Amino acid sequence: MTGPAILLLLAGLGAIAWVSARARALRLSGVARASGRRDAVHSLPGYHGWYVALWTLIPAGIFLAVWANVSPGLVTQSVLGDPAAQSLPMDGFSRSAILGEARAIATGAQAGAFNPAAQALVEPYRTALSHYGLAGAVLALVLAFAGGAYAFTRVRPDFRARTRVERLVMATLLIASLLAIITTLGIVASLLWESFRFFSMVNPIDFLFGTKWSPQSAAMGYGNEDAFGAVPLFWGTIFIGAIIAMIVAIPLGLMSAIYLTQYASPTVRKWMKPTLEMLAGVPTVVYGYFAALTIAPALRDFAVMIGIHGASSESALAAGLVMGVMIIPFVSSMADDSIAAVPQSMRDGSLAMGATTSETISRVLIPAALPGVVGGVLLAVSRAIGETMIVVMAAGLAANLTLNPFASVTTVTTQIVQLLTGDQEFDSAKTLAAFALGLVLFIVTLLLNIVALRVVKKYREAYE
Amino acid sequence: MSAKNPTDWKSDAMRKRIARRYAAERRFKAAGLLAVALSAAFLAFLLFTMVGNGMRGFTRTEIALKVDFPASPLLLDPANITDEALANANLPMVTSAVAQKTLGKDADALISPSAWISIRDAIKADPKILSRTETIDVPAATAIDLAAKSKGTPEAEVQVARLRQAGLLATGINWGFLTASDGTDPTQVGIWGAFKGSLLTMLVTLLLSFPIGVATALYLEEYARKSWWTDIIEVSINNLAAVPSIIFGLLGLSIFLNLLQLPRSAALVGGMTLALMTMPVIVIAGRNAIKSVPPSIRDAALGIGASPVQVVFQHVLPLALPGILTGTIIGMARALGETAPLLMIGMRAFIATPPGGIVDPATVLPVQIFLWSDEVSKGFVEKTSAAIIVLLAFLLAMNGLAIYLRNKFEKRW
Amino acid sequence: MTEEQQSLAIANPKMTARDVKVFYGEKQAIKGVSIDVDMDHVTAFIGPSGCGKSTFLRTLNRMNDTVASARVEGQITLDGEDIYAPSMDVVQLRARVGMVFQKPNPFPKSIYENIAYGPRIHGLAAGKADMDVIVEKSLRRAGLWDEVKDRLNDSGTALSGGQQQRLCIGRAIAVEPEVILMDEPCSALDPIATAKIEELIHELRGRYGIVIVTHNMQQAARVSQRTAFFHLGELVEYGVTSDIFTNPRQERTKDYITGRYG
Amino acid sequence: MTEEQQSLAIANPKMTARDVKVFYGEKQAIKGVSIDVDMDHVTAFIGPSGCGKSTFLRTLNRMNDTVASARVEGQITLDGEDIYAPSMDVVQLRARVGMVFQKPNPFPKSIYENIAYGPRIHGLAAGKADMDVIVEKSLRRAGLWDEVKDRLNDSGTALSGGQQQRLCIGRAIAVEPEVILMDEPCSALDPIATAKIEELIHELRGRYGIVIVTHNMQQAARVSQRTAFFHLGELVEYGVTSDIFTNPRQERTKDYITGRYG
Amino acid sequence: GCGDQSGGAGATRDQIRAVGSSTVYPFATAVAELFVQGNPGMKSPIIESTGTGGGMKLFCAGVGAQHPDIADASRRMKKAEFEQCAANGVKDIIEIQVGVDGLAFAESKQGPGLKLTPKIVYEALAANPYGKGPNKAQTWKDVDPSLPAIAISVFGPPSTSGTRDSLAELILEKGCQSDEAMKALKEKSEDEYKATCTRIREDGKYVDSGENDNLIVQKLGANPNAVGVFGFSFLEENKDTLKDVPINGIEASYETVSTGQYPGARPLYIYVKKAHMQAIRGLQGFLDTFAANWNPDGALTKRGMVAAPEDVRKKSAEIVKSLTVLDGSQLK
Ligand SMILES: Nc1ncnc2c1ncn2[C@@H]1O[C@H](COP(=O)(O)OP(=O)(O)OP(=O)(O)O)[C@@H](O)[C@H]1O
Ligand SMILES: Nc1ncnc2c1ncn2[C@@H]1O[C@H](COP(=O)(O)OP(=O)(O)OP(=O)(O)O)[C@@H](O)[C@H]1O
Ligand SMILES: [Mg+2]
Ligand SMILES: [Mg+2]
Ligand SMILES: O=P([O-])([O-])[O-]
Repeated sequence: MTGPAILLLLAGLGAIAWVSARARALRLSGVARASGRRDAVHSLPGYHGWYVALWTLIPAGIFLAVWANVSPGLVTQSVLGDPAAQSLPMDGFSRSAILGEARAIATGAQAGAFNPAAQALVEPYRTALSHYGLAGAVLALVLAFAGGAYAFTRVRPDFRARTRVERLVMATLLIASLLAIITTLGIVASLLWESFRFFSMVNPIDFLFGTKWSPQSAAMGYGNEDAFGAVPLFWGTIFIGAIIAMIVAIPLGLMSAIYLTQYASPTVRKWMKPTLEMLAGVPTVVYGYFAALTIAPALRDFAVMIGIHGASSESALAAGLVMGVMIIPFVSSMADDSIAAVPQSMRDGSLAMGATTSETISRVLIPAALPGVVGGVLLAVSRAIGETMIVVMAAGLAANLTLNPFASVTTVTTQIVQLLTGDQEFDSAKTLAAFALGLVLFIVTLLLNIVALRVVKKYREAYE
Repeated sequence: MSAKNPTDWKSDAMRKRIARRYAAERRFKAAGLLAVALSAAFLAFLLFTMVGNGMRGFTRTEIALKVDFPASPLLLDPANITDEALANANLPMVTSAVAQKTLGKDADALISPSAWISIRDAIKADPKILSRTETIDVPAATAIDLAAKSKGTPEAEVQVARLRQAGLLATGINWGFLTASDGTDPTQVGIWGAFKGSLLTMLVTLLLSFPIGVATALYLEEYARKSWWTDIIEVSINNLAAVPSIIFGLLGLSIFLNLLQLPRSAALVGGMTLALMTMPVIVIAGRNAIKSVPPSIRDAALGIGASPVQVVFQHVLPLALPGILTGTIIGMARALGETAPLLMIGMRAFIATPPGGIVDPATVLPVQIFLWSDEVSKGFVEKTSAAIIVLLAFLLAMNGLAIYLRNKFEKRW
Repeated sequence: MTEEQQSLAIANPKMTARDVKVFYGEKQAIKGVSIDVDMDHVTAFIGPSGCGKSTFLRTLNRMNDTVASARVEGQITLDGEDIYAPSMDVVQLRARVGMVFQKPNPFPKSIYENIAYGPRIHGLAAGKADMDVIVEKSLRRAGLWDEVKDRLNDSGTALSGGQQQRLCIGRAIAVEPEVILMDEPCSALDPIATAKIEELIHELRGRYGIVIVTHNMQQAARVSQRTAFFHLGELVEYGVTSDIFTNPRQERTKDYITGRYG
Repeated sequence: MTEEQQSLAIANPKMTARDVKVFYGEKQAIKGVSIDVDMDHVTAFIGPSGCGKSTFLRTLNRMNDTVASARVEGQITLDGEDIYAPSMDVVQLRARVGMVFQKPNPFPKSIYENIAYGPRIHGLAAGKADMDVIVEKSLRRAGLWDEVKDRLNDSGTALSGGQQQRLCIGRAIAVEPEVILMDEPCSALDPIATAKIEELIHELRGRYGIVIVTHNMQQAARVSQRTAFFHLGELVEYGVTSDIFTNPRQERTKDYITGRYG
Repeated sequence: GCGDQSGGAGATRDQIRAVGSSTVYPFATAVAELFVQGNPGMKSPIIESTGTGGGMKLFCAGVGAQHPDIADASRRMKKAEFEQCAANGVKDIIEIQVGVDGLAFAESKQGPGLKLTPKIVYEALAANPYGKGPNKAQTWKDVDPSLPAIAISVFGPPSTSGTRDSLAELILEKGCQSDEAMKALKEKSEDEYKATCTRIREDGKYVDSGENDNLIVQKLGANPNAVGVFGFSFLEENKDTLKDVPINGIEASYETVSTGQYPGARPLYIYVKKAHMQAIRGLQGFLDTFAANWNPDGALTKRGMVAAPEDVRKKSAEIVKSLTVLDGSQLK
């Protein structure tokens, strides 16, 4: 029996279970209700239907899922026992390629064989497949019947079917929410293990406080010491993401939020707000392209014009500027929210004292909203330091420890991409360094987030 | 305590002071307006630049090639036109010979190296032309194409002038750009493959992140009692929303590819990786939407004996749905434009066959842009910008939809 | 206090509360309150803001369960059954002890659906015809039928405040509750709507046990037969309404009634 | 109505309102109200919820300007000057006509800064010493000095509700206003705090023109000398407080005062 | 193409997969296209641009449908890589040199017209020229008096690419070896020799420019005084804005690169798993297409590749036919 057929059959069984259990519940509860006692009937008939249907479907479904993973192995075992399989080549890949082909023909996924050996195995495959398919189907159906029957016997007016069904719903929701933690753990685990290996080659102190980054030296066998000082990367990341980008994003974002919330007419606000939000929706690869080809050369020309020495067309400024623009909506929407969260009464209080709007904003609203704004800025920073494509395309790769915004610097994310996509040797400190960098980045964003959440929460509490 | 005189509001000093305060007010307001204007201007400049660069990518220059089939060295039986036969007919050579006959010795520099494909397609469409002379429009070489549409090299300009004179040159909309896939000849490439890859990837992302995100939001907002446990979940989710996307790439690489042995370069893995990124966005938007459903609705339902699950699924969720959808669209838009994590899981690849399903190798629009921006041939520059326009149009449409939904369903209780 | 309560003793109370204490986390909001509710008398809770009227009312149908920090001690029974016993199904309890809130809160659905929602989730109607009957009956009892019978498919939120509040009462009635709790049902309404609701309460008396919280002492005097005066979480005085208003035994009650504070 | 007003005619009114109408978009919230405010009498506005008390109060210092949809017709003068005239500076107006809100709304700054805020933005203090004097004087007048003099640097939000409200009154006083508008200043306060504020109002009378909105008729009776009863945007009755409470001329006033509605 | 079957029944793949060098990528994609055109019905091969080393890592991860069939490389496989392959069961590897790429030096058309030698390049770029302390040269003139006094500014491949390896090996080491002491050093201490001869200064004179050679081209246009280092094919394509910088007086041209006269010439390889030849449909055809197009007048040279010398091509064609496996002992 084929997969879809059995699923269809199960679905049918589930439907039957639902209908019959519901009908039974309907009849029984009608009787019970007639008896007059209000709490004689607990759940709606539909819930009984679901209860029985779920008992019919879930055990059988779990079995099928397991079976789908186990049976191919069993099928192959039995095919390999066939005389025709004796002539198969010994080497694993060709062998499994032939088996795979035979299987594909047997299931009809493929019309003919490239490999004559495969043709011979088609028949044994077909037999084995139908054999195990049938076995699986029978077992699944038996389980479905058993589950359904058990549940059906429990259908009584006062049986709390709704509670059971709802418990399952809750469990599903709970499991879904665990996924965030699992993902986080997955990230930590996948970073931690490789980072651990890295730190067994490179002293963490050297990594965190060294000022020289030249992984290729290490790769070329100059030794690991002195090659993995990540400070220039951290500096580049901070310089671009937390300094230049924020110098652009904070004033523009904050003032935009203030203008749009406090001054603009509703129509202007209605159109401008989403327009500005679009800045966050432009793909970063587009920003990168734009920064590299339009902004960076222009900035370099400008720098040369005003006589700045060592201006590079891959400048921290170009990347930071464009990144800052990208971040504007993050800052402005957080600022917007926090200013809006300052109670109207504060604003009224100030205005009623005879303060002008700007006095009210700068002396009452902003100070009151400051924690929220700071939280928003922290989140924006964490977004900025994690940004990859813009810096990959526009900031360059030179690990310079410089204050000159027209010079080229590099960032942690750029280096991760470079280390993992460039010429690399497996298991060298160079490759593993990418994971160590990733770990640092992860920890930093985590800390920023925890701090930001704390700040924002404190501030919310102040007004609730 | 000195008894102060009542304030004299009419005094000169006071008047001056008020004038100063109003001037400050105007400056402040102007600064706000300037900030908005600057941000908007930047967006406009970006869009303008991209569109300016990319519009040309949607057009293609063609040269009318007169092909005298009977006289050509083409060995094809009109009754038996199969792919096989066409592949063996050595069409590139024939095309080159024909072109040299009509266009002169340097014809190979004028027509695209894949010009023969146009001839092949013409034969396939109508085998009868093999018995007559037919004018077929073939794509011009990149240099000619560029020179015809904008400024090219001096030599190419000369050639273009010559061809124009002869009336052989035409520039038209390049529909192929929307229907073809990646290739090596800029006159032949298209974004359909990457577009389809993006669609499939987004489908996987949506199917995974939406239900899980909504379920998580519901659990956290409606059922979970506040405890260290929910705090951990909350911090994880907020953190995931801010984790650098490249780290999701590392995760996808080590979990989906190395551990679970899922196929490399597939939309499935891309979608799963992006789903991990999108889910927290949906959770956060979902929680906000759920929070904004007034508690009085919950009270009302609970007050007549609805169970918590009924309250949520019959009242809260339907009311929060527009907000959740808006958040979902924004999250999806971000995923659609995401590049970095996909580089890690093998989607930075030359894939000339559009994917047929989620396990087929695929690439996505932004990665295609990234790849094309690194191509040798100059013809790819405008293709890159054209692909950016397609991506931007897609994204703006999604953002627009989100804004529409938000405006339409935004409720105040 | 115990004396007064004794004097009020009701032969066959629908609900009884005995020494009920409610805590929000550390904070005690209700400090040992005992009260009886029966079908023949409307009970009014009065007292200054924050004295615990709403809190106590919400313990009567376990709406306080939804507040994570809330904890209830003491005993509350419905028909002699402890409503905080584990065997009590809170969903059924709330169907039997309905609630009307301060701010009218109709569902953003049609008027018909607003009324039909409760009967539907409790399986009280056998079919569409049955449901129609229930809806009409409930709207009639809520005194709203004539005003809305031609527009049952309009949204419940499109009604005026007073109509919405009557819709909410109708919605509560539709599941055939035994007791109806009303938390300042008229405080968001205009005088005419208020009058209508008060009238409605008069009509419902006898059929349902009714408890009403109000900050308007005149209203308490008009609609209730029993009044409980709360202050700082304590039940200061509980007695026959006319007695309380004309002849309060406690100084605090008197001060409050005469408007010295609140 | 005009008759009563005539009878009340005040020799030298601080503020006058003549036939004031207020609209929120299409909706008319105030329907032609005329009233005088002077320094010697406290004026109380009473009336059921939504009748327009707050709206009218806010037109007196143009706080309604902040509501985009609000539009005011008629004439309001301060010292004979039309406050809606283009030449009138709203910033000054609000300094001269101070306001205290229903919910105490101290700024999240220190007590000192709360008081100093107004004088600072208006440039009323020449230096730190001067400011110290203003702060002390204002806090004394608001009856708060003794309670807070040792902790002027504590946050204003850390005070109790009643103290916060007195802080807000002190804040209003600090800019030397001529009129103080109070919108239900005690409704969020406990009886003791309420009593303190009422006492304060007594003391401030004569020095400032005072208008107070209240929903508590006993309070109106206690603190005011003039009472205006609003209903549905109309000024139903306006007169000497004792007259209104003992001998209302209008049926509606009587119904309201006796608790027939509201 | 279903690659996710588990349970031991094995899986097939109907698309060829190649990974590796970004330098070989354009040629591999061109072959892929030709292969599909010549074999209608075949699905297009998947070519991934991961960089040579990244490709090797994937290539050597094992035999089977989930692993690539071909690794593209802009340098020869390293011994360590070969061993890693072997450890993962990738035993029989076929090495095919497909062509040559020139490591071109170029400047903007408006540039000063520098003329360089490996020695000059070494002295200008080395971190520690001849082991005599940090490089202090600021302008080209500081390095060689015949050159103009223009600040040294070189845009080149990043430390992580195969192209950078080639720069070190083909130019820097040669320049370095102009000093006899360095040759001696090589005998004495390989490590120290490498450090002195191939380490590039990190004070901003040499700008790591990412894998994106087009960006280098763009940047040269914007910086007329800078020199760029990248694949020869990019120079060919951008002759309108760039001009080449002769090394040892030899201009980078098709002829000079293909004959090896130009010092920056380096071989390009593909590595194929013999175990996959049977199992992956069309793999042989793909190699044949490669072989058919790597001649001097073939399609690949039109894309900017430089054909390998005649004898190399012959040998490679032979390997494609006979599928001779690589002897790991020759690798370094
Ligand atoms: N969810 C809660 N968490 C903590 N404390 C609460 C909560 N709800 C109410 N309280 C507190 O319990 C006390 C009683 O509140 P309750 O709402 O019962 O008063 P009330 O008499 O109904 O007042 P009002 O007339 O203003 O409605 C108050 O001090 C209030 O602050
Ligand atoms: N910003 C506004 N926009 C539109 N309508 C408003 C606005 N503010 C008040 N109203 C309406 O104006 C009318 C008068 O409201 P107002 O707040 O002045 O009443 P009030 O007498 O102060 O009531 P309360 O005692 O509840 O404070 C009401 O119908 C109210 O709904
Ligand atoms: Mg209450
Ligand atoms: Mg009001
Ligand atoms: O991509 P590479 O050729 O530089 O390794």
